[in-house]
Amino acid sequence: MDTSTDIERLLLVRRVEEFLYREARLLDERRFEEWLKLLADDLRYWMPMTRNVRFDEAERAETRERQDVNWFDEGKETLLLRVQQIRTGVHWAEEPFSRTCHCVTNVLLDAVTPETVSVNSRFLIYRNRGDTEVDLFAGKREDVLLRAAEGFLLRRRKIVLDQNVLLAKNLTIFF
Amino acid sequence: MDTSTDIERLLLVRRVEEFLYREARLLDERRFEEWLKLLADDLRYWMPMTRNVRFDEAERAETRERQDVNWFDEGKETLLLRVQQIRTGVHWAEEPFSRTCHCVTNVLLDAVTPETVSVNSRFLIYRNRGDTEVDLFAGKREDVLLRAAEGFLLRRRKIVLDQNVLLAKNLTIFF
Amino acid sequence: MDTSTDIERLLLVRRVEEFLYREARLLDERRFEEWLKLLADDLRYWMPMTRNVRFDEAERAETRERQDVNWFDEGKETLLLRVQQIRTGVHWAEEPFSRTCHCVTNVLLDAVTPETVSVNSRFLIYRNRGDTEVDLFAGKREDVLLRAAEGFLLRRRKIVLDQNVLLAKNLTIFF
Amino acid sequence: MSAGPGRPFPADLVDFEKGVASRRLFVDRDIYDRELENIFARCWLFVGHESQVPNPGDFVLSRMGEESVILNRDLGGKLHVFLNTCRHRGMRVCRYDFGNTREFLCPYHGWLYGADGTLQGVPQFREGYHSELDRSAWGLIEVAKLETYNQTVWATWSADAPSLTEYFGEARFYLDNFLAPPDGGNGRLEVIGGIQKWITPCNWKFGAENFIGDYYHGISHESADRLAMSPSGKKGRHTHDVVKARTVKVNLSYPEHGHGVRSTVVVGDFPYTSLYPENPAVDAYFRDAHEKRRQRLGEQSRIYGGGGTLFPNMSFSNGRTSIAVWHPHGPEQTEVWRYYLVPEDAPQEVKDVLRHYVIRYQGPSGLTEQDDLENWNMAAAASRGTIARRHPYNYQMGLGHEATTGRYEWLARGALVTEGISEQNQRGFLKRWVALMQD
Amino acid sequence: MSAGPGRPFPADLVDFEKGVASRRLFVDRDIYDRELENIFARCWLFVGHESQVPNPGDFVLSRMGEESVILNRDLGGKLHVFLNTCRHRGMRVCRYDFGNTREFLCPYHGWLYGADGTLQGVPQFREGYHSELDRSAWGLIEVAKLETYNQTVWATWSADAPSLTEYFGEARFYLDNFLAPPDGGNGRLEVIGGIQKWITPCNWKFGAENFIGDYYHGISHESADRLAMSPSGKKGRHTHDVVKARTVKVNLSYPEHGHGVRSTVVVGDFPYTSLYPENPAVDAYFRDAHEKRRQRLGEQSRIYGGGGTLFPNMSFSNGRTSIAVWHPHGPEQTEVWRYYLVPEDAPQEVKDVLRHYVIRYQGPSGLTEQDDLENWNMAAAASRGTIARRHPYNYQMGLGHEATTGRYEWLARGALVTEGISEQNQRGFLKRWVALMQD
Amino acid sequence: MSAGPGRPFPADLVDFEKGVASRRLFVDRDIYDRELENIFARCWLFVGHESQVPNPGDFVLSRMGEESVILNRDLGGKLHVFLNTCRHRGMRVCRYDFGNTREFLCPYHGWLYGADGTLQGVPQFREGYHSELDRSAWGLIEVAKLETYNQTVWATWSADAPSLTEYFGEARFYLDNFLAPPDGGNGRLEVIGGIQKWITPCNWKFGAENFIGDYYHGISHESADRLAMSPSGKKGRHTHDVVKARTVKVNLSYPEHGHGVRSTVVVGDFPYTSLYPENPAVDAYFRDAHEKRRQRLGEQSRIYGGGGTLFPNMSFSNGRTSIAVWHPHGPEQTEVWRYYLVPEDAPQEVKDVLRHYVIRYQGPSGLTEQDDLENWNMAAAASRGTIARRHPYNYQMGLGHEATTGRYEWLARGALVTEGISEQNQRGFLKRWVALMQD
Ligand code: FES
Ligand code: FES
Ligand code: FES
Ligand SMILES: [Fe+3]
Ligand SMILES: [Fe+3]
Ligand SMILES: [Fe+3]
Repeated sequence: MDTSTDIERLLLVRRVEEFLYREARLLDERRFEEWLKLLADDLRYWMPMTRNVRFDEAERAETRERQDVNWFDEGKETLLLRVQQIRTGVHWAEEPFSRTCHCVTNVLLDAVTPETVSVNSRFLIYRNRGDTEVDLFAGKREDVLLRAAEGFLLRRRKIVLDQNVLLAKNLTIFF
Repeated sequence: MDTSTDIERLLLVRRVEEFLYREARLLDERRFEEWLKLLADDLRYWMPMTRNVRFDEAERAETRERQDVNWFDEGKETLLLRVQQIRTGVHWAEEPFSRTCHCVTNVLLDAVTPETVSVNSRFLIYRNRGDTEVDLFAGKREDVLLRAAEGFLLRRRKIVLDQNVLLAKNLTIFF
Repeated sequence: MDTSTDIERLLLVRRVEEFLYREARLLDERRFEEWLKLLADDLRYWMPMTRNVRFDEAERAETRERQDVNWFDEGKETLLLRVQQIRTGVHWAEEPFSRTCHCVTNVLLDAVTPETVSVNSRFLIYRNRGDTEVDLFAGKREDVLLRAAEGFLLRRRKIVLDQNVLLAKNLTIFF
Repeated sequence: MSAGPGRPFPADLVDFEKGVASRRLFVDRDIYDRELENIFARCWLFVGHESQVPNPGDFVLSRMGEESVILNRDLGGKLHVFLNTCRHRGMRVCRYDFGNTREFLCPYHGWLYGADGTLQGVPQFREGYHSELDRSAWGLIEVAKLETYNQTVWATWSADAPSLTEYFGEARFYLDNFLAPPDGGNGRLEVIGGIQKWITPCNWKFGAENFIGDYYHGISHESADRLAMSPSGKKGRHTHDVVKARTVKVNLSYPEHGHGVRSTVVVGDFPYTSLYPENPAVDAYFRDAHEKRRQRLGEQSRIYGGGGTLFPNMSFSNGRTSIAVWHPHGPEQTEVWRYYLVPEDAPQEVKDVLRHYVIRYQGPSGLTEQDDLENWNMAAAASRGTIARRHPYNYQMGLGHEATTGRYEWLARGALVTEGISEQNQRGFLKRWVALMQD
Repeated sequence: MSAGPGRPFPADLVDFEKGVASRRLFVDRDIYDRELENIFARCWLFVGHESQVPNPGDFVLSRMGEESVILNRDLGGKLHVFLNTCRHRGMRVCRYDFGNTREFLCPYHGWLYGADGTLQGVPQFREGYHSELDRSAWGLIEVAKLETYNQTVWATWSADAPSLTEYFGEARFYLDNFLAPPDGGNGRLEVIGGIQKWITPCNWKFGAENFIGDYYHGISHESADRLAMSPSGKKGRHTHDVVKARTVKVNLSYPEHGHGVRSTVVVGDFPYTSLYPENPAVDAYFRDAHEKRRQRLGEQSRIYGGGGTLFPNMSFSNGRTSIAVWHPHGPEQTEVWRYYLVPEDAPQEVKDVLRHYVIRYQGPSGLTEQDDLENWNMAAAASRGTIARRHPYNYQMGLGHEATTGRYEWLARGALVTEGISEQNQRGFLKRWVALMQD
Repeated sequence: MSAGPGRPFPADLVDFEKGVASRRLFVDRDIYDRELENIFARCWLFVGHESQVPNPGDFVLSRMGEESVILNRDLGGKLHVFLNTCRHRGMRVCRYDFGNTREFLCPYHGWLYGADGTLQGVPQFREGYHSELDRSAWGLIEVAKLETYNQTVWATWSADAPSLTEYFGEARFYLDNFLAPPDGGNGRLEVIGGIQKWITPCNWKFGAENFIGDYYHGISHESADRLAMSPSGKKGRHTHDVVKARTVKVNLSYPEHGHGVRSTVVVGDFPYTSLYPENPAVDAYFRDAHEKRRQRLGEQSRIYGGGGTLFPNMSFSNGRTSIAVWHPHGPEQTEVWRYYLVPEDAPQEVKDVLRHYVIRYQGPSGLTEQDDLENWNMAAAASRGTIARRHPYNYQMGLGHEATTGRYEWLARGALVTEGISEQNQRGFLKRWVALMQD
């Protein structure tokens, strides 16, 4: 059999999974500065809002990147601000801090180029905070990973959160 | 070392995972017609109901395929009807349509034969609809995949939904 | 290319995943005696409680193993008692028994030694019981697997449940 | 203006002259609480079917109002319905959905009840109770009355309740029709294993009213009607398959009792229509049944299909033989229990065909009921608000056009009757509802 | 001591002399229910912006009180606001968030309403209703009054409501200011696509009071202030970027109406301050607008930034141009809808800059509002308890120091005014609240 | 028939002559609301243990009724209990479970409270408040009284409350016994790090009544009794390990106070029973303690094991030294806080053994309490319904057989006493409950 390309592919899949799992772990362990290092400088981080539309108008459901209001529509510099804010110790929405559990599943490779790997996955993020606050965030991510010398870097992330009215009081966590 | 069969196995596991993840993605992206193409013509699609019984009578908990009332107990032709119904645009229970997130985890191979691969997995399906409707469906799937020329086809799916009284108003989504 | 160590690693990852998935399946299928066989005799099974603390005192959040009060802080002998209790048929908290769905995700290897493999993962456990009881447990596990002749054995498991006030009436299931 | 139990009941909630009813009936907590007392603690309620508990010791859980009850057969074979709670400190004594048992042991302190509900053992009876506890007074709480009717089991908490047949009144004719096998003979129905139970976010009366005679909600099922889902495999639902003969829809209301029935009556000749041409065995069964039924029932065999609601919350659909019970679960929530029945002595193939069609038709996975459930949910939710509650629902269809005699004498005995489409039955339901609530 | 609708209203909930208000206002179910009747079913409420429905047939969902309403334009281009419920059995007639439609078809029984709310078709009108249904009386429930004000759309359920401009009173001056583009001209604002909607666990009045004039909650945003997040990229929020000139904060309260406004007024010279030095096109736009505004408004251009709350639940922030509507969602829950607006004819680059800043500033993902939401939530939760409810909130800041004339005649017309920091506006809000609740 | 605060209390809820009590006590919202006022806002409540806050500035969160309170030590070392809410707009001032702090800064507007509760700083005190705010009147809300008793900390919101020792009455003897180390000396207990907190779906009185003297619920723990889980590793629980001497169970009720205690008393000779034969160090510790205790307490050392409930919601278990507090959390929900204690100066090995046993015994992961929690939950749920509420709970065990003198004079001082098995203590608990609720 000639499985060497298959094996290459397998190894790539695992490298991608490890990247995503390690990233999730950094977030859950609140190692945000290390997490920032996984982000490409030109990162686009975008979470549209989703609206209720007819069965045949699904493409109108999501708000548009860089045009409409979105939950997130930003770059690395804003994510850096968010991390800095948490580290002030007076970011009340995170005092006490959230306990998060980022579960990443269904990792699929889309376009694979010499420079990048596009990845589709699902997430379930459980957040627990204070005495009894609970949020469950579920949805899809479409990532583009940049192959850099030091390993992958996240260059683009689209997060589709499966909620219309947001069912959480805030979005102080990373997705 | 002699890992070639191990590697064969690894590749098979990944092919199965990819099949299941791609299937989940088709469902989440509402590409139902493409999904139907992944189903073998003789598919059995079965979701029993589960009842509360004594610790030593677990085998009586589930309703029986083709004998009892079940949540689903059907073939491809009925799934086709379901897809057609959604596409009418007047299937009110799906207008506006559900946002689904199919997370498939714990993929394990059971019997592997030249014709088929049996697969055991877990699922968590988050459904969000309208303004604030949320359902969380969790359970197990036991699939039999047929090895066809065009790739795997789903020949049999048993879905064990971990609920006694169904906690959703309807089951308009696919599992 | 020289991928043989990479492949070794891949195979190891899959063996670990299979161990964890099979373990989860044994639990979900209530094959507790078989599950006990996967536990090393010197197993430590520990689930701390987590408290709300300042952003810079995360290390004080968890109660300490063998010193503080924990949700679980025990060895195989106590887990054996728990299994025996379920099998009495008069352990009312499990009559009727819980329907559990153990989803294990984000499997990452930490230290790999000739004797052991350390594993970090995430879990989402859905429990449904009686008519309408539902609990969702989410968190992290840090496992140490022992490489034994018969395969892996679980030697150490730390379970971080992402809850402060426990939001379930009891912890009669295994994590 | 509160309408809770023990308070005077607002007179203006339903205006039968104008044909309108307040939305509060479907969203108000006080009204709901009063329903639990005035309706569910008094009326005869459907609790199950004898085929669920064929043998001594058999039990199955059921519900009455919001409460769990045990339907069982004692060791002598007698049927009982007990509240599922211990007399000592209230513990649920039966926690399995079905099974067979000689006794119910309370797991809290060990009071032991026989299958006949008697308190048979109390730990510490001598040491703790000094043998003074009057065990005969502390058996399981049993319903005031239990009756069966052609295998169906009914119970009521009211000792003053009339007999079950009195309670049914003339609507009984249609229950008989529903419970008869296809050949119109004396054969029995049986419940197929597994009751569908689900929670749906709307008041229980949405389902009860819908099944009592909502012949005019075709738009709800527009999507199903566009599919080829009928038994014959032709376009639409089974309703598209029925007899080619001229038929007329009939609505029958029994406002004294609250029951209502809808039915299809064949007017002219009435030949067998083959629904299962591709399945000869099944086809033969129904052809044969059709003939026997005509011979047995004569003119009365003209009734075809339909269904209805027996007040308050038992709905039956014939043709697709199923029973839905709309258990109240809060003012804006219902726990539906749906039973599917087949003729006990039909060939397995026939049972299979019936089972397969009905479960893809009804229930939360059924192609039609999904859309009903959606409509009920969203209608209930949109009726809750401050302004919405000021605007009553409209029940005017056919108001003032009810007749008291039907096309045939036997058809409408004791009933108000409207042919075609009408909200007569819903008004009849509300008549009874108001009478009970005013009490 | 119940305070629900229809009962006498407790006199001691707010003590304006002492400057205290009971915590019950923020946690009590009876008070909340009375608010739905006395406030949300009577006051003018903000429902949207004309730019959301530019064309005939366009619709968008909105809310009034706890209820879903449809804001749409009929085929003749006229605006309407309808309760989102069918007159027959209450089904929600519009289930899409936005779109364009000629009609609203009820999916339950098929009543068909035109875009103008008229009931145009009823299935079985002849057969079932005998053509007797008065269709003209059963159209969609429309608001009693609808008015627009410089593109904003308002509605009320009260036929007795004053005109919208009367309702605004002199606070209208500040609404004008808010709705004007940066150059102070007649250009319009437009809503950027997508309304942020989220549910937050606190009474709706927390948001309303906070935006009316809580200039003294700087500690809430201490963490944001430590970041370099302002448009200029300098330390802190946009509030750190503003004019170098001497400014004074002004609070304006209109207790008769309940409105309140906070504003910054430049005292001395007033040059343009460059916020976007690194973005010449944007900088040029604002420099130009600044000059034009000074020329157009003269002395009145001294007003800079600010915002306020128009009673009861519409808050606006100028500078960062957004509108928040605090929809009541239970005594301890609010559904916030936040609209973001930009000058319609600004260059795309300007819109981008504004959009980008405001969505990282406000809303549940915004660096400042996150901390507000947390504080409101925890304040509400800690006010619920038995002991907590015995201790009123303190509204004493600046009590007795309100003036009736401002620094400039045009500034405080018809208002109580306090320069600097005060709780005057919150007291004014409560004044109106009590007046309406006592009714 | 409402029983909420401020309304007359229904006389027929508990019938002490018949020994029955209405199920409404355990499910009714109005009764629950009245409990919050009449019981939890008046009684002495357990809030913690001094070992949790050894140093100045130490704090730990606790609860009183449904509310969060701060138990802390000010910089002078004085203990305080404050309601966890800001006086300004109610924000929760302490959001960490434990720690050390000189002050509590409110994150909403920055009011600053000292560790002694005084309001020390208010932003804008001069500019906004014109220095008029009476800071001395707006400190943190402190309990009316706080007292400690052998390291345990208690507080009450009632200024009229008797002293703590008066409140304990003669039940204090058993609290002393509980708080004493195994050797009966003056050593202290300490709380092991980490309080178990969990929410369980039943009324708070289930736990309180269960621990006050439910010696007759052995069936609940049948499964644990079949295991070899006792310290000695022999069959069953620790209760199977105890002294081989003849013992008698004693129930002591103090109906004036509501407290109740259950205890085991050794009748004959009383040798040390080795529970830890395989662990010599631990065995030696207990053997030594046993001897010292006999010498110190003489006849009174005959008391062995047991526990009880100090009204209303503090339960203690001796032997396995733990305290459970049943915090009310709605009529059908309880937030349990369980503290585990060990003798402060015991060797680490002894602490380990005690800790390990008790956490696999009690709490939601404990092999016994799991089944209690299940029974309480299902009992509560099955008591909620319309019919269920018509049937009272039975409290007749031992009714009329209470004695006023015990086997030994010191044993039953001031108490009703029943040897063996009885519901005397539950009746005593309800006596006090009714007295307070009638107020
Ligand atoms: S509750 Fe059943 S025996 Fe006590
Ligand atoms: S509810 Fe709209 S047509 Fe019946
Ligand atoms: S709420 Fe504490 S300072 Fe305002
Ligand atoms: Fe229908
Ligand atoms: Fe703010
Ligand atoms: Fe117990």
